[in-house]
Amino acid sequence: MTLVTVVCEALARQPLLELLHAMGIQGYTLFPVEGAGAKGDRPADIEEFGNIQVEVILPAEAAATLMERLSAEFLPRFAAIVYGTEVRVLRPEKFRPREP
Amino acid sequence: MTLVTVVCEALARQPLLELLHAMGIQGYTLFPVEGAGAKGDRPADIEEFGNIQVEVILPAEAAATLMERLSAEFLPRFAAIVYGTEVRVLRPEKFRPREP
Amino acid sequence: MTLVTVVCEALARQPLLELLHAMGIQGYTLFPVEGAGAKGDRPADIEEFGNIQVEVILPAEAAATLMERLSAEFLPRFAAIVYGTEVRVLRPEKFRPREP
Amino acid sequence: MEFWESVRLNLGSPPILFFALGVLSVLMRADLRLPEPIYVGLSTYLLMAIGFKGGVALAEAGLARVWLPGLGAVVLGAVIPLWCYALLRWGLKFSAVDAAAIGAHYGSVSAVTFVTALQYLRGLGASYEPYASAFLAVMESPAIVVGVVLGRWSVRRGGLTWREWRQLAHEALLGRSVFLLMGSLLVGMLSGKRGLEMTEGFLVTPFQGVLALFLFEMGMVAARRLGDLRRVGPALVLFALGMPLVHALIGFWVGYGTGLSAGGAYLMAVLAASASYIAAPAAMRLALPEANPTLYLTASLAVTFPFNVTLGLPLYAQMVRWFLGHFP
Amino acid sequence: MEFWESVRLNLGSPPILFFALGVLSVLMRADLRLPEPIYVGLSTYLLMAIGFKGGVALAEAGLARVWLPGLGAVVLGAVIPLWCYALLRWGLKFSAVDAAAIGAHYGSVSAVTFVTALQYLRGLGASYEPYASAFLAVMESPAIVVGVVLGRWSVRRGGLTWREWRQLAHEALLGRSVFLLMGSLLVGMLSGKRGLEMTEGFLVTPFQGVLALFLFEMGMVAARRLGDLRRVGPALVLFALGMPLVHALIGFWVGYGTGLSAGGAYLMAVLAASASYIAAPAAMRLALPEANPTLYLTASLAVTFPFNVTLGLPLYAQMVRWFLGHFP
Amino acid sequence: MEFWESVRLNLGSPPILFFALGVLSVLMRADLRLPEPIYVGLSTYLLMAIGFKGGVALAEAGLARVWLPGLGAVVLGAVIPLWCYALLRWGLKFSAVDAAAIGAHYGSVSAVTFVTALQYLRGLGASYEPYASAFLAVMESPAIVVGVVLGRWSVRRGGLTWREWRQLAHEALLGRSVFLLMGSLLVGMLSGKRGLEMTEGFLVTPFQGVLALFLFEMGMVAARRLGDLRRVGPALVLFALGMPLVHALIGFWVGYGTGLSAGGAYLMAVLAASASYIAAPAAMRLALPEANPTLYLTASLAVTFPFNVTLGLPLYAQMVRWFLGHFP
Ligand SMILES: Nc1ncnc2c1ncn2[C@@H]1O[C@H](COP(=O)(O)O)[C@@H](O)[C@H]1O
Ligand SMILES: Nc1ncnc2c1ncn2[C@@H]1O[C@H](COP(=O)(O)O)[C@@H](O)[C@H]1O
Ligand SMILES: Nc1ncnc2c1ncn2[C@@H]1O[C@H](COP(=O)(O)O)[C@@H](O)[C@H]1O
Ligand code: NA
Ligand code: NA
Ligand code: NA
Repeated sequence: MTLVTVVCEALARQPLLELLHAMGIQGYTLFPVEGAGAKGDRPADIEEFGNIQVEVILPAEAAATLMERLSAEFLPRFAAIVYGTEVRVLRPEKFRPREP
Repeated sequence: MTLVTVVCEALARQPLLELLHAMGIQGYTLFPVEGAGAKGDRPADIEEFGNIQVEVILPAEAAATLMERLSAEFLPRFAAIVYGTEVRVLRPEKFRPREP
Repeated sequence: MTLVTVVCEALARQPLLELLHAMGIQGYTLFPVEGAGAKGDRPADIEEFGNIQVEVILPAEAAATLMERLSAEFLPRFAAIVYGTEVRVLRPEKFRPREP
Repeated sequence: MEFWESVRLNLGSPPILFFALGVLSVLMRADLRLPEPIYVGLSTYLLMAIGFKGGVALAEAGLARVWLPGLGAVVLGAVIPLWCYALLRWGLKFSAVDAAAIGAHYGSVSAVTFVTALQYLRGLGASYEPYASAFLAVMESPAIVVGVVLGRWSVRRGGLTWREWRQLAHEALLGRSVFLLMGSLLVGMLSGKRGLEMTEGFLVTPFQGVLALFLFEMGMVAARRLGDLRRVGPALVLFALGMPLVHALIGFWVGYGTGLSAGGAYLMAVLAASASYIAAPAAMRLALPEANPTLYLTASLAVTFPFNVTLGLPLYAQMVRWFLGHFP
Repeated sequence: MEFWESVRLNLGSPPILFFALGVLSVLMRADLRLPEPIYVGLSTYLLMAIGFKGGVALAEAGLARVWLPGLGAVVLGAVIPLWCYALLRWGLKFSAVDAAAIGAHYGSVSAVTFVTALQYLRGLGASYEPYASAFLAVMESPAIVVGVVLGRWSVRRGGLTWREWRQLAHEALLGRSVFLLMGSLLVGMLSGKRGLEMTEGFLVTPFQGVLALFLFEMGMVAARRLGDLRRVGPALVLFALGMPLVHALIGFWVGYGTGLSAGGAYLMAVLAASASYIAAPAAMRLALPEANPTLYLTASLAVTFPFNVTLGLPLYAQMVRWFLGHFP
Repeated sequence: MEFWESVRLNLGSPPILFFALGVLSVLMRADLRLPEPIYVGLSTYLLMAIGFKGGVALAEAGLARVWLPGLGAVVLGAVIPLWCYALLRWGLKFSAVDAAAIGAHYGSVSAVTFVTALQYLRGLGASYEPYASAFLAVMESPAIVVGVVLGRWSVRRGGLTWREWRQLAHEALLGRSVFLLMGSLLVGMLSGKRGLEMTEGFLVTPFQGVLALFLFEMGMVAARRLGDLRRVGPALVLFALGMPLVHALIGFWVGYGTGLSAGGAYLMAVLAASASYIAAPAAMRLALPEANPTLYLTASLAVTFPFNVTLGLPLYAQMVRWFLGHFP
């Protein structure tokens, strides 16, 4: 299984969740973070100016597809980073995306 | 070393920490998150309706035991996911559980 | 690429960010957490008594250097843990530290 | 007052209008998420304020006048889950553990519904025992205990272990809202009128406005559960609309029969009619994890709560008018 | 009042002094970060309070007296982006999409600037139409829509798709602040004087003090952007200082010409002069992601906003004095 | 007033009762965790309010009457760490760096203790210099600087580098609470009576009630440290109970000797008796990381702070009665 993590500006929340939804991905975990990067500081003082971190666990192939789509559709528009980590999950059957 | 991550409903906080305690695990990191999964959306508007993410680092064998016990005692009762990641820690001696 | 995670007392925020800065690292992600460890409980009731988790992605060699410096300069002073995880990033060129 | 006018009075009050606005924001997907600390802050404030004011009043009235209706409230809370269980299990064919869990919710109470009823009474110009929040405080736990015992029994055909009893007592008596309410009552009793004067500018002056803001948030919280309505089925929805009426009736007579004024009996009716959606769900998740949270949460939070604060409050007032022939 | 005295009156008022303190704390690196829920809580309170009070006033005044200046506000908001676009694109050589995005910000409004102006008028002793917050509510969205359409057109030489129109309308009409303001206006209209009495202790009594605390936070928020000043160049800084003056002038005449009192026209001037720094940036990020956020955010948040609340407010008052020969 | 009655007056006031309730909630494991933004919001409010009101009073009184007791406060704060260091190091055999760190805490001050003392004086009916919060503001930092210098010296047998001095000054003078207090004092001075009228509904009306809520939270925060009592040993617990008495005595005479009224000298006694548990620990973690935080935090937060707000306040009042023969 792969854990795909996206750290992006909080305003990108809706587009990101829609992309997940469009891919049939039902499960994710999300929390607000602050950060800094190429696009400057993102303090957590105002929700609209902060970042969110979104974590999605899914099978390797689905993760590859997700990362490709993020690369093509998401990263050009929003300040964000994306990375994948190998993880071992309990109950792997839970993490299969449905047909969208 | 293995990082065991549990994302579960916030109401499971006490039982989870008790399980860790019962296994002699002293160290953990915890923060509130929101999420969605098989058991529906878990918005972060009310603490009682949200999720928490708990991260525990421990040696591989201890991690295996922890994941087994979570699988047997915790997952049947609470909305949760559990996964393990290989990590390289500084000061590995810090992470050995004591005898409970 | 390596994801270096530091969980430390919130009061160490400034020194930690300064260390990153001194190493030419521009990007990081940060959020408040609570936790427990060898130095006792760190409840999240007062910012000054809580923890923060800082995540930095950088190339393997830079990560090794960072972890060494943390080990030498940071861990002796503050309640903290440090660990590294292998991750696969999109747009790896983003994560190269500049010359400090 | 005319029935329709008293409906209008409630629906036109800022708290209820802001509640509707919160619901609307979710339905229109305006998504105004308020962060969780705001919720904690507001609810702590409200519980602290009503507990404290109730305590001051309690110290003045003396326990002699309070124990009988208080006992009535406790008993009522404890028995409501019994008939709910019977109806849900044998009438509506729910599983035993779900029937027990839902019953616990309807025997327990909703502090927000109670507070909204206080404002409504004030708007009507009706008087009531100012220590009525003591009934709120004692009525939260009994139903939870009864519901859990019922549920455990039916799951395992056996009682609770000693350790489980202890955990259950802890959950039920030291839950956030019970502790805060009981504690603030005590603080109010100990500090008396003088303490009330000191804290009036915070605990009294802005109270109604804070309630409006809080109900705005609660409107959103409740509306987010509306999507689950389809999942619970029409039988439970009808239960969630009908039982409050039955319980209000019983609650009124318990209050009136134990010596409360018309206003006080009205509040007892509201308590009986209200269903818990924070304390009871939390206790059920821990003590009856086999029960399906979608059922009890949707019923109490997405149906009964909105019904009570909008139409229930004036309906119960009308009921009092019918029974007593007078009520503002 | 003398001009300098009216400057002093503004700069010496607690909200503005706390704003300056917030700026100072960032400049001195004292770093008093307030957590985000505080910001959400305070801004929700302020929007709810002005919306509600405006709604109560609106119900009293009747729509007949409001629709014309309201229409003026909408039209003004919609056309400001046009000339800003022209000036920025052909005069100052910004890219088309940046010009459109910046224009949207200056056509839209800043609620905090408006509220500060209300307090300032009260300090001056000037009267104004109490339903003026309705103009604030209707003036936030039009410029955003116009700016996005302009920007899309220039990027793609083509209009918006049906789906994009829907998203845009959603963004513009159901954004946090528009929804809260419009909703609270409605609640105020429906609950009237009686509702205001109920909630006065929360929505009125502490209002000015809460504004002071909020401006303290906004001082920090704005100051954190000061470092970007170098990145936007002197032309945009001058734009951000000069356009408010022009817009205030136009706004005043639109207000006065549509029948508002001197105070009301002053508020219309302030609305025209103010630039959005929350709603507009949020909409731009989603609808015009090609535009550079550093440009529009720095201009509106780090230049125009501080300028308006400190020197702008008394300057616009002076302008009214010049035009009308009288104003407190 | 009788001693016991003045004890009862304090212990029966809502802030102290809510403090006790907070302690109780932790002891009974009711676990009402309030999220961190609530703490930040409440403490910002309290510091802002007392700073502002003190500043308004300061502007009226003029600096001429304030500088001498202010200087007394600074000097007192700076010298307290010296004898604490000596006693802890040579008397109680603590390590040099721990002795220095603990000393810094007892020379510095607790704003919450001070505010509680203000309410207590008001309850007693005693008058005091309304600008006394200026003494609070100036007394927080000196001890921190002295403590750090002492500690560094004993660790390294050498002074601080230039860079360390700068960091230390930054920490001590631009820490959250010092900056907020000093800044609000300044804002109060600049905006005067008129500014106070504007913000009264927020900074004055609800103040005492907010303090009650805040002390409820502080009760929990302090009680969470009670478990560490065993780890610090009886010597330090006695130190944490005894030194406040000694410091109150000295503080009273410093205040009285520099011309303050009985009430003002009482407040100076309270300041001297109080120990810092936010600003000083933060500075120590950064500047003296070798010191053991369990020692200084447990002493100041879990022993001295609860002692002061409950028994200390009436004890120091009794002390004033003994010395002056009169005090309400
Ligand atoms: N090297 C990094 N390590 C960890 N997080 C990063 C890194 N670079 C960027 N981020 C996060 O990603 C967000 C967007 O990055 P950027 O687009 O580079 O501004 C930042 O605000 C950070 O939260
Ligand atoms: N595929 C997933 N990726 C990341 N987090 C998940 C995933 N599935 C579930 N979760 C998290 O685990 C919680 C419980 O999941 P569930 O029991 O499936 O409702 C959810 O609320 C999410 O926060
Ligand atoms: N085994 C562990 N797993 C996860 N987090 C830990 C662990 N040990 C310590 N921590 C975190 O690191 C912080 C500092 O640890 P310590 O210095 O051991 O008190 C703790 O407050 C926890 O947040
Ligand atoms: Na009930
Ligand atoms: Na404008
Ligand atoms: Na002191």
